[in-house]
This record gives sequence, structure tokens and C-alpha cells, in this order.
Amino acid sequence: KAAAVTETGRIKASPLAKKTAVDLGVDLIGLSGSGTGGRIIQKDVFEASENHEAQTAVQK
Amino acid sequence: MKVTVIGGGPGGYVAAIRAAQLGGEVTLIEKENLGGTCLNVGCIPTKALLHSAELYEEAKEGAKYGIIATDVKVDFAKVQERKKTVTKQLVAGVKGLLAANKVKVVKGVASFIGRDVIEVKTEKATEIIKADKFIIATGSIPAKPPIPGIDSKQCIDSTGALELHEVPKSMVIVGGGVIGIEIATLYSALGCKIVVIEMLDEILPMMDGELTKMIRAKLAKKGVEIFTSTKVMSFKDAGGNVEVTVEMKDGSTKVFAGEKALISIGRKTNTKALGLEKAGIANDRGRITVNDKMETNVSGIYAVGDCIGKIMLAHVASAQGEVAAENACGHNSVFDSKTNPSCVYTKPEFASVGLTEEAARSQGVDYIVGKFPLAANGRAMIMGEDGMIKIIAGKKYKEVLGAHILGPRATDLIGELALAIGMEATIDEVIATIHAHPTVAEAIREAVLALEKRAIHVVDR
Amino acid sequence: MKVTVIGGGPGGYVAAIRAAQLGGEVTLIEKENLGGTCLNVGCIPTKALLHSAELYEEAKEGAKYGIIATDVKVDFAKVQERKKTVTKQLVAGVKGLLAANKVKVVKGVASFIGRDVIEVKTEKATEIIKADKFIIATGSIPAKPPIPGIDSKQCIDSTGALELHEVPKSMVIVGGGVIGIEIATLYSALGCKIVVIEMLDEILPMMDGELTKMIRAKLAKKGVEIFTSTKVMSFKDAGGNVEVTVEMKDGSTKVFAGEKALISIGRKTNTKALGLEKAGIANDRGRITVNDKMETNVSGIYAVGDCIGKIMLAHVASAQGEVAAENACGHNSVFDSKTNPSCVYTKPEFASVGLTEEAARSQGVDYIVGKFPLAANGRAMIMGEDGMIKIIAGKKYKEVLGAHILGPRATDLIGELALAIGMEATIDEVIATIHAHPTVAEAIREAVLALEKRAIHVVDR
Ligand SMILES: Cc1cc2nc3c(=O)[nH]c(=O)nc-3n(C[C@H](O)[C@H](O)[C@H](O)COP(=O)(O)OP(=O)(O)OC[C@H]3O[C@@H](n4cnc5c(N)ncnc54)[C@H](O)[C@@H]3O)c2cc1C
Ligand SMILES: Cc1cc2nc3c(=O)[nH]c(=O)nc-3n(C[C@H](O)[C@H](O)[C@H](O)COP(=O)(O)OP(=O)(O)OC[C@H]3O[C@@H](n4cnc5c(N)ncnc54)[C@H](O)[C@@H]3O)c2cc1C
Repeated sequence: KAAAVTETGRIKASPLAKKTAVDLGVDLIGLSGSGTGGRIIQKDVFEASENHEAQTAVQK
Repeated sequence: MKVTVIGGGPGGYVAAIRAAQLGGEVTLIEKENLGGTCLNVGCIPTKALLHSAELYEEAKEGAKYGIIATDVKVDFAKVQERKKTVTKQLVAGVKGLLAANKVKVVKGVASFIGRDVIEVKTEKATEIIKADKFIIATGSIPAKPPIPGIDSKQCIDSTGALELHEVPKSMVIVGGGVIGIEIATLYSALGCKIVVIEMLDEILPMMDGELTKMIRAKLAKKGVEIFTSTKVMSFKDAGGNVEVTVEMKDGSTKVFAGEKALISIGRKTNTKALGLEKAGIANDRGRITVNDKMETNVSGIYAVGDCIGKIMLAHVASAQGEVAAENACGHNSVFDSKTNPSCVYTKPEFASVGLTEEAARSQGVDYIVGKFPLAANGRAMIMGEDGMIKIIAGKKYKEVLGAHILGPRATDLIGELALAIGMEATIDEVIATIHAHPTVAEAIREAVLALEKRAIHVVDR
Repeated sequence: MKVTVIGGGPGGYVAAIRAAQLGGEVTLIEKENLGGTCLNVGCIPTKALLHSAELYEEAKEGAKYGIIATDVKVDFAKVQERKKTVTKQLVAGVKGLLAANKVKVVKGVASFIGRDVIEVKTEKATEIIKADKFIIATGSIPAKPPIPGIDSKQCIDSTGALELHEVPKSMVIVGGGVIGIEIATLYSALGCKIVVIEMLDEILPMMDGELTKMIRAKLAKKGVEIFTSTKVMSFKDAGGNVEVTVEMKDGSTKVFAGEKALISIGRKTNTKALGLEKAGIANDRGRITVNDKMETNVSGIYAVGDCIGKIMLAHVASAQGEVAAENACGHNSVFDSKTNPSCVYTKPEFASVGLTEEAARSQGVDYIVGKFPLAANGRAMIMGEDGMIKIIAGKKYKEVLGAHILGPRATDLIGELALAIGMEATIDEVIATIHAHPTVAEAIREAVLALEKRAIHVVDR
């Protein structure tokens, strides 16, 4: 997995990943992308969302 | 890195070139013709013949467009000659590309004699070749079902159908898959009376059912008779004809006679001669087992294309060939079929990528559908064609999940939607893209707009 | 919301439908024919005639493909009739769409008499129409330069060229833009001797120069003579012919005679009758000034399409029409031309999107180029065509910046690359997309691979 932020600070993410991230409240910054050329795809957002939920559950 | 590729079809020769680009020392073994099924007896010859057939139909119907040709005839020998010119040129091209990439080509039959060694029976001798990596791309051959009488001389396979010297007066086509339907399109255009017998309840089962019904109607209009849910029981040589006895949907028996019977019920992997067991390569009745890196169970041995018995398409073989070559040369590539288009060269063309509506439904995907009829597209109208574009999108995020085009240039138009699926585009991105006027491609945007009931050139309700 | 649209071309009628979809109470004023320039005397009639011309060429050359037509003739009256059938059908379609969307259509000439009110001179009366929002889409008309003798009866504009009753024996075309070159393609195919005079140093200045040279060579092969850096000095009626005196590149004078002279040096905005000053609408010599929301300086008044005098293309007019309608109805849309394709219906077709190499160079963009010759593409070869695909990408991130296609189906193929540019795709995404075999679209991927010197079907060095 590669970091999905370019030198110019733009986040490389698919449109579907972006919409999903907004919907699930996932922050794309810091996510790494598993798509072509390190792009964040929906799968990455789902995984991040699940990890986040798992972490919050542990913290509680 | 020594890489040996077995088979010179679109899977093998592409793998060989890619491996050479990455610095491999590559040998390619091919027992017959470079280009494999695709260039010699598959994709290219069918499309070359179909192009002539299309020109014939257009010339005959020219009067509608003010182009008057009184006496249009098919010189079938010439048609075949043109086909040969094209295939020869492309095969020579492949030879040249391999040479330019310094791939050593050996003519002969390869088979494994160990995990890292094959023997190649050439015309004169048997060569032993050792390599670090092997890529198997031996393709497939027509399947021949054990139906009584199938050895009648009038029973031909796709290779035979592409090499006829005359247009037969009539033909019974057994199997309504891509090959059967393309050959039906070809010979019906050239004046042959065609009957298609399909065992399943629809022809072209991988395509979207709604559009398939439209192409069926078009074929019917041209006199192609199609019987689905119908099973061939036997063939009988009846002199000039072959008699094909079938069991109809309702259980009754019927006999169709044809000058030829084309057997196009599928293809099977061509791995028998390979000695897979000698190298311990896992396979399922001849279909080589691979993971998404195209690796077999034996480290260093890859397999791609028809010989793995999954998606039997030339562009899939080539895509897998690139992946295997990259992995063989130390890179890390995976094959993903989600952008893989399926095309049928009917008239008009028929193309599909991603989920069909049937697949979406059976997978329980929450989807919406947008459609646009090409009868409302100016460019299609100018060409005297119609058809339909149908887009399947996810209900929640409206990502493009599938696209289906029946219409002129469909096989080339599908590329835009394959890219959309690959990039996880939602319909917003397709809508934001300006589509040139007057093109058939405009109708892609309209079909996508229709998903939100906001198409411009069709009344949305 | 009361929305009044002035002009029923692809800018106006699309704006009207979109505004109606968004709940607007819409009136559309059109002084002549719905569909405007595009459907009546522009895009559609040219392409309808060109389709017949293409069929004629194909029928004549059929022998190469085994299709023998001994006596191919053009029935030009029939060709024109077919064109009329198509345009009539499409115009009737627009009428139906407007009705279905409950757009009120008024036939008459509109002009502003205040900031929120127009008068419409209909056949019988003058109507006064007030509205909350106005969308101006009055299009353009052929420009007529003040050259001596231009009023000679043999001098025609594009409208005249599309309505000839016979194919002229010879034609001098003044202006080598899209319209001039399409009409050259049309009539040269039908047997007319064509000379094109272009003032600039190249025809089709918005297209990529390298590919333009290729189409120039193809036109030359068909007998079209093209003179660039050449200026028309005067026209002279010489009975059956018109004599066109030009100043050649080297300063010498030459006279070309033709049965017709087509003046296709450009188009000017059609805003004179509008009374722009009465509403205080800012404009630059008749070109209405707008921002990227298609708003004029007067709040509530929008302008789209040819009448703003920027990119004079039907799909741009329609895209801007949608934007204006959305903004008029309270949404927030902007027009962005970055995915806008330019197409020329030569044989083969010619299409472009994004930066040309010339533009990239002059803008100082750091770019790389990938090319693939269609002579190496199986599908193009089958069709008997060749050409070139050329991709411009950013040097650092390899994002697609421009794409240029000269080849069969180019106008439809460009859609994939327009989407790529719109999505800021890098070449990785195009490469990861499987392109079907055998299609022309495969060559897009090859051209992109060539950017990294890893094309498969051409030798990269
Ligand atoms: C009539 C027809 C039309 C088709 N049309 C299309 C189409 O339009 N689009 C599409 O995508 N696909 C089409 N296909 C399918 C396409 O041809 C195959 O998917 C493709 O050729 C598979 O490529 P491959 O490299 O895996 O195998 P192949 O092309 O079959 O090549 C395998 C090669 O390996 C050689 N070989 C086999 N065994 C050995 C051995 N032991 N030693 C040495 N050499 C060996 C064979 O001689 C052959 O040349 C069509 C097929 C047919 C029959
Ligand atoms: C020969 C030719 C070929 C072309 N080919 C192509 C092509 O292939 N692709 C492409 O994209 N573009 C093409 N174009 C350009 C295209 O036709 C125009 O860009 C497009 O029509 C512009 O649309 P519009 O709605 O802005 O204006 P128009 O189509 O010009 O429509 C304006 C309408 O407004 C009406 N009108 C004007 N003033 C008034 C008034 N005061 N009151 C009421 N009504 C009024 C006019 O009668 C007209 O119907 C071509 C043009 C020509 C001439």
C-alpha cells in the first residue's frame, strides 16, 4: 500500500471512495490506497471504517 | 532471468514481449502458428469475414442513402483471400515484434519433463529447455460433445466454418454463444439460411438479457431462426445435407436439415500434451489452477489465457500474460477482471462490461438502471441503426457497476465505461464529461442521465 | 420560476428542457426552426451527407473485400432526400421533447425592451413576455468577409453547400476549418475537384499538428488541393464558374476557378436583433460576455452557445445550456471546457480532447508523448483504415492532458479520454483498464503504454 497524498497535497481517491468516506465519516487523509497507483478505493475506506469502529469499541 | 513461454497466442506472445521488455531472456515455443487461435482461426478471421459481410449488406441497402449499386455480388473466394491477407499480415507483425524484442522462437510441441525443464519436439529433433520461469499459454480447442453422428463430414467447428470455400445454402448452428452468433451473423448476411439451437433458455448468456432479446429480434428479422431450451440428440449424414435431430422445449422431436452443422458449444483447454503431472502442476480436468498473480501451485510456473479455462477471451489472455510476465520478472502484479469487456460482433455490435442486470439481481446488489434508446441518437439514425444503452449503478453511491451497449460501434464505446468502472467513477463524473455531438457516445451520457430521470433526449417519467 | 429561452438550437432547447425538469415554467422563442443551426443546417445535415459519401466510397472499393458492385452511382437527389428525412425526424423529436416537458414554444423574433421583458414579433402580432430569468441562445451565422466579388452568385456559405441540387464539378473552399474540411471530404468523395485556400499556415488549427499533417496527406491523395498561408483577394463571376484570385505564400498571385466557391472562414454571433443594449447586456462586438456560470452582467440573464462567441460547438452549447438552466433554477453549476472534444468528420475521423502538443509546448507544460499507429491495429486493418493515436501526459505525475485520434470511430473513441481527463486519471488507470480485442480502442491503451516505452504491438525504442 502506498500513501495516497501527492506532493502537492492532493488526495488520490476514487469518486466512490470519496462519497463513501463522507457517508461513513472516514477521513481520507492518512489513509493508504490499494488501488492502481496507490489510489484510495472504496475497499480501503470500508477497511478504515471497520478498524476505526473496532478501535472505538476497544477504547470503550 | 530465463523465461520460457509455451504457446504463441495472445496470452503467450504478449507475455513473451512483456518479459523481454523487463529484461528477461525469453524463449517462446509454438507448435503451429504465432498468434494462436485469435489471429489464425479466431477473433481476427471472424471479424475480417464479418467486415466483408457488412459491406455487402450496406452496398445492397445503399439506395436508402442515395447510393445505387445495381448488381452487388459476393466473390467469396476474394472474401477469404482478404481474410488471409489480414491474418498473414498480423501474424508476420507478431513475428517481427518478437524478433525486435529478442525473443527466441522455437517451433515445436512442448511438454514438461520436470519442474524446471521441458522437452520440445521440433521437426527434426527433441530439444531440452531449462528455465527459471515458465509461462503456460497453450490455449483451447473446440469441444466436441459425444453426440451420435457428430463425425458426419458436414459437421464442422469454428475453424471449419471460417475456411469454407462457398457460402452454404443452409447451416444448423449448435450453440448460441458468441462464436455461434457471430457465425450466424456472418453467413446469414451472405445469404445462408441459419437455424441456431441453444440448450440454455437464452443465447449469449453472459450478456444483459434485455439487450439480448433485442438482438434476437434483429437476427429473427434477418431470417435467423433461434430455438432455445432445445437439445441436439443426433446428427445424420444425408448426402448433401446433415440432419440434426433436436428435442424441443416442449419435449417434442424435430429434425433440421442443413448443408453444414456448426458445433459451437464451447471450447476446452488444450493442456493434454503438456505433461502437467510431470511438473506437478495442479489442474481441474485440464484447466490449470492459478491465483490472481497467475501463479500455478508450482513456484516459477505461471499459466494464462484459455488454458486456465476461465474467461476465454483474447484480451483477457493478453492482460494475464502481462501480469504473469511482470511477476516472473520480479514485479508484483495482479489480474483483476472487473474492467473486462465482452463483445459480440453482431450488427449492430453488442458490448458489455461489469454487472448485467441479472447478475446484480442475483447477487442481491441494490442497483438502479438508466437506459437510452439509440433510435433517439442522431448519429445512429444517420447510420440507419438503432439499439440501446443500459447502465447499472449502485443505488446508494451511484457508482457505475455495469454497462451494456447494443448499437453501432458498441465494441469501441464500451471502453469509456470500462475505465469508469475501473476508476470507481460515479455517474456524476460521466455526466460532467462533455460528449461530442453528433456521436453515438452522447447516448452514454444520456443513459447515465436517465439514472436520475434527467435525460434530455428522451422523455423521462 | 418563469424562464424564457431565446433561440431553439442545441443551446436553447436543451436549456429549456433542463429548466423544465427543474420545475421552471418555460417559454422558448424560436424565429425559424427548432434544432437551430445544428439540426437544420449544421452538424446533422453535414454528417448525413457524409454518411452517404462514405457508403459510396465503400461500395466502389468493395472489390478489395470481395464485394463486387459493378455500377455504383450517386443519386444526389436521393442523398439530399435522406438528409432531409433525418433532419426532419430529429426536429420533430425536439418538438416532441419540448411538448412533453411542457415547454411553451413561441415562433417569432425576440428582442429585449427592458431588463426583464422582451417583445416577440410573431407572424401576426407582437407579444410582450416578462420572465424572472432569460437564457439567450441565439447562435451564430456564417461570417462574410468584405472581399471584392463575394456577392457573385456562385459564392455560397455552408448552408448553401448543404443544399446543392447537384454535385458540382469543382469547388474552391475558402477556409480550412472544420466546416471547410468536412465539405471538402464530402464533395471530393462524390467526385468534385476541390481546392482549399487557408490563410493560416495550417488547416484545422485547433487540432494536433502532427495528425493534421496526416489527414492533409490523405486529402491530397484523394485529389484535394490545399494551399495554406494563402489569402483570397477577390472573386469574379465568370459565367458557369467563379474565379478566385489568391495571394500565394510566396507573394505570387494565382487564380483558381470553380463551379462554386464556399466561404467558410468562420461564424459570427447572431445577436444584432436582440436589442442587447435595451437590457444593458455587456458584449464585445456582439459576443455576449458571461462568467463560468453562464451569467451575463445583468442578473437573471444568461447566455450560452455560439452567441457568446467562444467555442462554437453544439455539445458545448448544450452543456452550457444545462449549466444556465440549473443556475436559473437556483442551483449552482459551472461550465468547464476541459473535457470538451473537438471532432472532424474526415475519413477516417479525427478527434481531440485536452491539450495538443503545440498547446502543451506553448504553455510551457512539462509533458511526454505516447503514440500508436493504427496500421498496427487489427480492427483498423480489417476496416482498411489507418491513422494514429497520440496521448499527451504530464511528465511528473503522468496524468492525461490531451488525446488525439485520427482513425476509424475516432469521434466515439475520444469519449474514454475525455472521461480520463475529467477524472484526472493518470496513465496507470488507463493501462489497468482491459480493452477489448479486436477493437480500435485497444490502440488507446497501446498509445498510453508507449508513454512508458512499453507498448506491446509496436517496437518502442
Ligand atoms: C471463432 C473464434 C472467434 C473468437 N473471437 C474472439 C473475439 O472477437 N475476441 C476475443 O477476445 N476472443 C475471441 N476468441 C477467443 C480467443 O481466440 C481466445 O480467447 C484466445 O486466442 C486465447 O489466447 P491464448 O493465448 O490463451 O490461446 P490460443 O490463442 O489458443 O493460443 C495457444 C497457442 O499455443 C499453442 N500450443 C498449444 N499447445 C502447445 C504445446 N504443447 N507446445 C507448443 N505450443 C502449443 C497453440 O498452437 C496455439 O498457437 C475467439 C475464438 C474463436 C474460436
Ligand atoms: C456546417 C456546420 C457543421 C457543423 N458541425 C458541427 C458538428 O459536427 N459538431 C458540433 O458540435 N458543432 C457543429 N457545428 C456548430 C453547431 O451547429 C453550433 O455550434 C450550434 O448549433 C450552436 O448552437 P446554439 O444553440 O448556440 O445556436 P444555433 O444552433 O445557431 O441556434 C440558434 C437559434 O436561435 C434562433 N434565433 C436567433 N436569433 C433569434 C431571435 N432574436 N429570436 C428568436 N430566435 C432567434 C435561430 O433561428 C436558431 O434557431 C456546425 C456548424 C455548421 C454551420
